[in-house]
Amino acid sequence: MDITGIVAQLVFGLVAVLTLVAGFLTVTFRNVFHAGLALVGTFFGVAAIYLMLEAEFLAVVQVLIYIGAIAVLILFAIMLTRGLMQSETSNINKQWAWAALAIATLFLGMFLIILQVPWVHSGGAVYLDITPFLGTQLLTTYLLPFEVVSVLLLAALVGAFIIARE
Amino acid sequence: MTLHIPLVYYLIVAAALFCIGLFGALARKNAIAVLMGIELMLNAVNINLVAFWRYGSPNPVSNQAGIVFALFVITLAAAEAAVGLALVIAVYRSRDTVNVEEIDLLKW
Amino acid sequence: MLERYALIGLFAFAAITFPILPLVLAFLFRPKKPTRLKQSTYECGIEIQNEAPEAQAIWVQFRVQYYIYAILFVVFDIEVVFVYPWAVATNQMTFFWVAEMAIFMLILVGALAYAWRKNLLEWV
Amino acid sequence: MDIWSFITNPLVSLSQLINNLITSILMSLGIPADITRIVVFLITGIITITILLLLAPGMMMYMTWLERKLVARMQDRLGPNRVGPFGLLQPIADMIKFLTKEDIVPEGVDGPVHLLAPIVVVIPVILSFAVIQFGVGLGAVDLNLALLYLVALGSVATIGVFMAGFGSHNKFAMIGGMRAAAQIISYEIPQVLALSIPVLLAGSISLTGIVQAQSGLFGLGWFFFYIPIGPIAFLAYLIAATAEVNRVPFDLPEAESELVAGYHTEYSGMKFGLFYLAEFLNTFLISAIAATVFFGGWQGPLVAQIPILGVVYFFGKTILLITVQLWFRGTLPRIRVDQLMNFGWKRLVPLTLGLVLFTAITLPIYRFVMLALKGLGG
Repeated sequence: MDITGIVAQLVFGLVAVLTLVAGFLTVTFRNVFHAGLALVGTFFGVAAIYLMLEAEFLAVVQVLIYIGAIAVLILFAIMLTRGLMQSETSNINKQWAWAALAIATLFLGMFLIILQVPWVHSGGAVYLDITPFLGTQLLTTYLLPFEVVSVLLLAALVGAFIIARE
Repeated sequence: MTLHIPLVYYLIVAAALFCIGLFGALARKNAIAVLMGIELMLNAVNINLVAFWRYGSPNPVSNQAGIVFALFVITLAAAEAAVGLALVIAVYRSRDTVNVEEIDLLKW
Repeated sequence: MLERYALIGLFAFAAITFPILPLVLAFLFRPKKPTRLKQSTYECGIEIQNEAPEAQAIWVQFRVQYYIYAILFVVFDIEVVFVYPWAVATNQMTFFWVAEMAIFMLILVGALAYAWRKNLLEWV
Repeated sequence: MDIWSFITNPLVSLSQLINNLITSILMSLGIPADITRIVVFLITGIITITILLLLAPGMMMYMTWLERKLVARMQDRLGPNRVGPFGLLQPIADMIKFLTKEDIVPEGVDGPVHLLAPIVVVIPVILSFAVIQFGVGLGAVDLNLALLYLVALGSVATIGVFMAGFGSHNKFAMIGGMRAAAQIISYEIPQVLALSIPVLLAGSISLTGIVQAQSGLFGLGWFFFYIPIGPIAFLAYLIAATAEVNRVPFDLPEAESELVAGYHTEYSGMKFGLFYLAEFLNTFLISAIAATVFFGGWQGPLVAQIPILGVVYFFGKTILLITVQLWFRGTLPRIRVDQLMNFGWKRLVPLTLGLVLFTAITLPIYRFVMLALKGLGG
């Protein structure tokens, strides 16, 4: 393997480890606010993974929406629900051991399956500014889902308003 | 440069992230933390979608199904978070708790 | 394309060290004489009330209005994300190109109008 | 490389020279081509980053001087005039003071969050400098999605504000942090929508593409002069961006008469200095982005012949726009929270949404007029 490949793998390893560690902290931090901040770290890691996959538009969207909007929404919700600041005796419920066991089995199963399947790399090159093509496809092939998205957002917004308003 | 990294690596990272998220969703007491676990799972799924787009499609520029799909998943995640957190806030206001173990009125 | 982002990655390392450096420098130069009074939470000169549970003492109950704005923001932020690829789409300037985005936007303007009519945008 | 191109375009030529020099040295040492490429990338990258990271605090320091001097003049005062001629050394004195100030960490703060908040606020601002095009071919990185990248980084600042508010263990900081977050998110939508109008007109999200689309016609090609959408979009952007970085008249999160100093109440010494740095660098960035997307960036007379002039034009336009923002600061009173939210959601958002659609509809007309004018002119 040439040097570019080694560098690429090193970078990937670093990003993957950071993402997974941040993810792990998200589900283990006792203080929910801290967990929210670790979640932001995970989102950054995932954005970096998108970049390595040459999906630059998606990486930017990940930062803009997940960090700029969804994480902020979560932090607002944390600030609004009082009493979370006291670190409780435990933030993990009673069946956590069973859950961990089941999930470990699940992961092992997925791991083995992923290794068994002979994946074919048929990836063509991504060499130019691909966002205009994305726009065109959104307006032609994926027109219906694109319009339905706005209806979905309208429904979610109205629903959330009705639930949350005083 | 991308194809220096095998597809399997991405799939394993995504699987691990998914499992971490699942643990968060199953084992956390705080309802907001449960929602965070779900967000992690959705992110893991998105990594898979984009990786399959990049490695599986013979022409990734003119067929960006993976990216479009991931975009819609992000949209759905936002809608889900908005409604889910609104529910948590509403429950908090009426029951004064966000502990999912105490929000069990339907059991009675 | 990735080489550009490799430079961004390098930049990220620099951007992280950039704010840490003055903090470390200041740590070396500055005086360190903490006293109990100096370290008390600022409360306009009044002594802090309700000392008992450490975190509760300063907790403020925020209004749900903040969350309402956050939801509105999330929804429109997603709309913006769709506006950008649309704005650079290769089939610009056809009738359908405008009409499709107009429908998309009008539905979301409906959301804004709903919030407006229900007086959810009022900061009382 | 001839001497004329070196004189007219020194920075780009110099970087090419360094690039070639390192490459040839490494090649002559017998190092394989791919390692050479990586080493060259690292060295040139580090040089570029160092220059930008020296430029950023320098800009910030002299912006504080400019602000104090200008606002003082507007209010019939003298402003700093003790340290150095015209007080020009004042920023350096200020920096020394920041370094030697005691860092008071109150009891009960959330240690790591309190410490990380100013760092988190500064990082995205510094990263934004990576994509700004300071002149013809003079920018660290020329991304396809540069404008979207800037917008995305701008939205990260909310997290830092939250951290400062939460970590400080103080009522005023918490209220200030929440208010700041609500304000930032309310004005982000109009800001991003206003920025999408130059994207529509240019058909490109990259800053280079947008600047090139404004070329020709002796400056009439600047998007600001696309009557009527250009000026409206520019104003909407300027207002929304000013609100997003919490500057006067939108400085409610740090309204000292009601909230002490908002989310930086409990910050002192260098940590406060970092918040201050971020605020000024943000002001610079707003002006730089506005200069790029509405006023033609480095476009100006004779740029095609002497590319280095582009840097002069770019900084000239940027400093002019900074002065406008400082003028706001010197003259406008602070608005109320309800006015702020109403103006954002009930005026700016519908306005910018309508403007985007209007631009899309009238785009063919503008394209036609521009083509016709260019045909007449040349």
